[in-house]
Amino acid sequence: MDETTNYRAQSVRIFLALMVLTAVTVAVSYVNLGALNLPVALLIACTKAGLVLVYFMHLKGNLRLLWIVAGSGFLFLAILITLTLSDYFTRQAVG
Amino acid sequence: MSESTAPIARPPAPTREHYLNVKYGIKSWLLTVDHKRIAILYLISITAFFFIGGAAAVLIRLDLATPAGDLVSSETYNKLFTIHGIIMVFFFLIPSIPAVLGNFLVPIMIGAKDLAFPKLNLLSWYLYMIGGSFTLWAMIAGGVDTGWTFYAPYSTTYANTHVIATALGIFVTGFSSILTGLNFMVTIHMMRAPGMTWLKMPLFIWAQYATSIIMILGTPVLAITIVLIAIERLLGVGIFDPALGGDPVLFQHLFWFYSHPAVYIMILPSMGVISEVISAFCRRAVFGYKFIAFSSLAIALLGFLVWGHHMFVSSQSPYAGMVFSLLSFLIAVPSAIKVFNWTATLYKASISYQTPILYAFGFIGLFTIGGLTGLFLATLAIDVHVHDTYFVVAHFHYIMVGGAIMGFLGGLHYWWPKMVGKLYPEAWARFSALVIFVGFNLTFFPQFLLGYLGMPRRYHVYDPEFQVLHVLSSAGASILGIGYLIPMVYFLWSLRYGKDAGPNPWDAKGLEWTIPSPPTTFNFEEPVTVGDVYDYPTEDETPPWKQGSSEGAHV
Amino acid sequence: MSEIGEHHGALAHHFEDLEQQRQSADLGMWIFLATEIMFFGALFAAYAVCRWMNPAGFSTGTSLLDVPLGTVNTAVLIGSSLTMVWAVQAGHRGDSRSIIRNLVGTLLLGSVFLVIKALEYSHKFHDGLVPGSLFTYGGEQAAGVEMFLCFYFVMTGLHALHMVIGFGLLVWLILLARRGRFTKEYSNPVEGVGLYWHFVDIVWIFLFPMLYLLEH
Amino acid sequence: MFENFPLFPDQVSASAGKVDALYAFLVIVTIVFSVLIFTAVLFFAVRYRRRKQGELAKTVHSSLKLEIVWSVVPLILALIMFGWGADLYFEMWRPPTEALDVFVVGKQWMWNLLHTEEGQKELNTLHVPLGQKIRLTMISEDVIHSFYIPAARVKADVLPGRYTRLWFEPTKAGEYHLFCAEYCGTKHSAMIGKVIVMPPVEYERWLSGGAGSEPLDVAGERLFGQLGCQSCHGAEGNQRGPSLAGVFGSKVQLQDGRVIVSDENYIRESILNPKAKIVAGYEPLMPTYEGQVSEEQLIQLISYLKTLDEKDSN
Repeated sequence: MDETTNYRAQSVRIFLALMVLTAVTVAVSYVNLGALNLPVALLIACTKAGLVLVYFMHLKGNLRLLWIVAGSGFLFLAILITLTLSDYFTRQAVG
Repeated sequence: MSESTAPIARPPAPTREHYLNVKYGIKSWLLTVDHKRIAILYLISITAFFFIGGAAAVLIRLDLATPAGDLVSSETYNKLFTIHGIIMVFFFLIPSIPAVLGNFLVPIMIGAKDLAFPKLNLLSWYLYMIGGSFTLWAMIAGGVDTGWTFYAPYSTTYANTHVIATALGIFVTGFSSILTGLNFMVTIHMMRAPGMTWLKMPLFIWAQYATSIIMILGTPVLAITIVLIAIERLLGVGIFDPALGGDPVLFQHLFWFYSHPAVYIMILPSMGVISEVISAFCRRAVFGYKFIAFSSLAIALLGFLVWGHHMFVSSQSPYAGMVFSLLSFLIAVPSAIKVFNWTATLYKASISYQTPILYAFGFIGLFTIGGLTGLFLATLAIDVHVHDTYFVVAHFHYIMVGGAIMGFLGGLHYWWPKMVGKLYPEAWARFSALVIFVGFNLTFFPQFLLGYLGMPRRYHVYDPEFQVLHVLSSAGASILGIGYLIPMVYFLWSLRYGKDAGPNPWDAKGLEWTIPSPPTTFNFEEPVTVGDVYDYPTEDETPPWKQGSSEGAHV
Repeated sequence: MSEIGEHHGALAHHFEDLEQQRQSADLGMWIFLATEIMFFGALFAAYAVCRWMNPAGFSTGTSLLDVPLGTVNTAVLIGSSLTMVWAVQAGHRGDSRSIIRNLVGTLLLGSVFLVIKALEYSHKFHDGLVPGSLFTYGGEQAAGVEMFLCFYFVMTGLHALHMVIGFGLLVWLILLARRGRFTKEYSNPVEGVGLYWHFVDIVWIFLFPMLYLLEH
Repeated sequence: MFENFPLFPDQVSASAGKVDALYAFLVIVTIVFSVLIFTAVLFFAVRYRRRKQGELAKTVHSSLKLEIVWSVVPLILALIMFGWGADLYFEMWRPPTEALDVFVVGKQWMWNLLHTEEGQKELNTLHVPLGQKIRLTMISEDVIHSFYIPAARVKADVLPGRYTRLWFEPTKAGEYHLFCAEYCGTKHSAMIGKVIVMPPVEYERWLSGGAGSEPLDVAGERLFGQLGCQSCHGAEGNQRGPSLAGVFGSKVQLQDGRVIVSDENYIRESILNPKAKIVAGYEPLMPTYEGQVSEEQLIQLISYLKTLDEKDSN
């Protein structure tokens, strides 16, 4: 039974980590960091998502192909957001 | 030209059980999970949509024969070019090769019994038909006049036609495309026959794989864009309405993020077909297999970085425009590599002239012109002049009609014997290929001149000085229209009267030619043995410098 | 969402062996999740651009949201992810009783999430903070606030719709588990729905800070 | 049908010649590569046709060198085209310092053109003097249109809610097409007009013969008074609003710390939605004028504000 208990123990540890990170992100949002609020919130959200992906969805030790599929989803989303915002950011610069 | 080697007609085999005659009746077709039957269902439905879209095109060209545009009213003209665009893009070009030839051949060419998720495959066809019926209902109930691009704020606040119904139709059909892409990807990854490594896969499979990447990652963004259009029309929220703080250019970003990769969904499968057809009728492996395979992937991935070249004059910032222009030029390189490799395959080949290879020659020529004129549109300074003119119309028709449809027809002729077990009439097929080639060029080449003269697209009434070129184009369109009707006639004719095609009428290599045609329901009776890909025996020629005195330099 | 083999146990006819079928189902679900990433991602992209263009309107809109309720909801959803992990582990062991117990746990936590969500929505409807004709927000930056609320309702609504679909899948799994369909070798559906549920949790992990916590 | 049948557009602007030169380069590249591919395909097809049944193809080994050559050559050509095109684009895009200002208001299916000096208002026709740079500041009242003069090789979308700019320098007198190039509804094809380039003398005569309308900035000044703007923004007002002396083109520090250049778009947005960008040190008191001022009146106000330079701020 030890094999399942260490699975279960690991999942509880990850669960607690996610709870702590949720508390952190809420707490940090009350502190006015100005332009830093967004990056911090995004960073915490990405770590939480990473934990869920790697441990809860057991990407860990799984096919390298699944890492690529998950990665490409987020990569192409990043392409959409960055290239679109690149238009909006540089549009103001030239007035 | 030497006499063509007509394949020897085989005596009619005793009625062998295969996927077509294993079961009969409507239920056996409407509830089938056999990828081959679903391919036939798709073939029938996309042909129907093709002729609806084609009819709209013929009406447009007839109306444009006169500057005053007096065949139809302006509203009807706008609805005609919109429905022509929507049906041709979403209901013919995107599904045509993946859903028909891909569904039929992907499992067979990699030695699998069926796709990974047969039930999802049937669901994909039903979604396509539901989406299609929404769009057709919207067309009949009054049509939509926003153009297939649905630009805001016209489509969100000013158009009073059936925008939401059509948008719902496209939304549902998008999921059909996603499911097909998902099915192909999992099948190609997981269900290849033992021994078939990635570099032993036919190039058609590489092309389908690259297309699936785009279907998977691009289509959901179109779905959301359409949802936002519907929300804006229903709730009047200002996402794309500048008066309420939104930006119409945001719609263009989201729309083109999908719609440019979508044009690679349309052309990549045709490139796969052309690679197969050229290697079969040259009796030789394609020159530079790895380069063609990886250029398909390069096109699929780079295709997501270039959408801004549709928006150079739309108040997009010039810096972003410059980035998109550079990336658009980079994506021209893989296409160039493909064309050069196909041409190099013909060198010292043993070419037999049958209809598929004629379509392949047509494809290479017209895709070259289409691709090179794309460079004009990627060049910032020239796009300012030719954007939204007939130059653009000519460019994308050279790629879509000259490329994608030529590839589809070439593939259909090449695999028709395998799909239905009958041979099409060779003479008629060559004649129609010629008519299509001539009609196509007469229709769209004058439009390049019209474009640089500055004739804007989507104009119902135009200036008399453009009339001569329009009349040429309209004449070409009627020839092209007839050219497309002929194949449908003789394909149907061949079902009944065509000579029986044996398992390998073209003596081609590939797993699909090792099984009887039409194939049995589970494709392979005995376990599949995978050799090298395109392992055509070729004659080793002693190179001239080694020949010494024995016989003259043998070129 | 893989094949339920009709004859000789769980193996679908067109697969070589159970392992190939399991891996195919896994890969199929992951690719489907990639499409979902782009599906929600496009909304996040539109939200990012609209927020960049209307900073004032969107921060006023954010202040209308109830952060404590959102935090509780996040905790509840992460909890449901935990019980889902246990259900999938039970699936690997083929222990039907434990599968059912954990699935029911996931279902309960999920419904707590939706109840809280319904609570928030009713507050908004009651206060007239709903985009479109019912919008009766009198304060300044009305256009920006309405656009923010439109994004709020579309993104959380789409997320809630995915939760409801998840409920359907969970009930379907519970029925299969009761009929003892899942054995040590075959528990693909549990794994598939598990991946889907965790994905829906990840969407909320991004939704919560982006909608509730920026400059409120 | 055959009397006027051009195959190449006129060249009316300085940049038209340069665009045509780049176009010629691309056409040559296209012809070269198309002819290369066409002849190669036809020659191989005939030369290596299968003469007898079952004839085998010769073994040809793939060559990495060849593949690299026909990857690098197209890449180099592509980069040349990109560089030339981008350079010319920026040259055509960078607004000229001194130019004749004309405002364009696009509306579903017509063009209103407002000349700054004499306040001439034209419908679907634009009279411009030869050899003088013309700068068009454009806005739409409904959907996206696109102001397109093929002979000048210039085109720019005309957006609702935001000014976009276009400039060209006519170098040949005559009458030229004006088209709307972005689909804008039923009569999109009727939203056309004429650009008439006249020698400067003739232009002056046309200008003075105008229907006695007042220059834009004079109308703007009158409107500035009528709407009571000077009560907050005027020198002797209560200073609740920032002084507008020399506002156009100046750098403005905003409340949230951003520094922006005040151009037409900023002024227009501050009139219609004042709370979007509040100047540092001022309260968001200004009421919105959305719906009270038409696009034309906005243009008049902006023209007036452009004339307010440093010293006199009445």
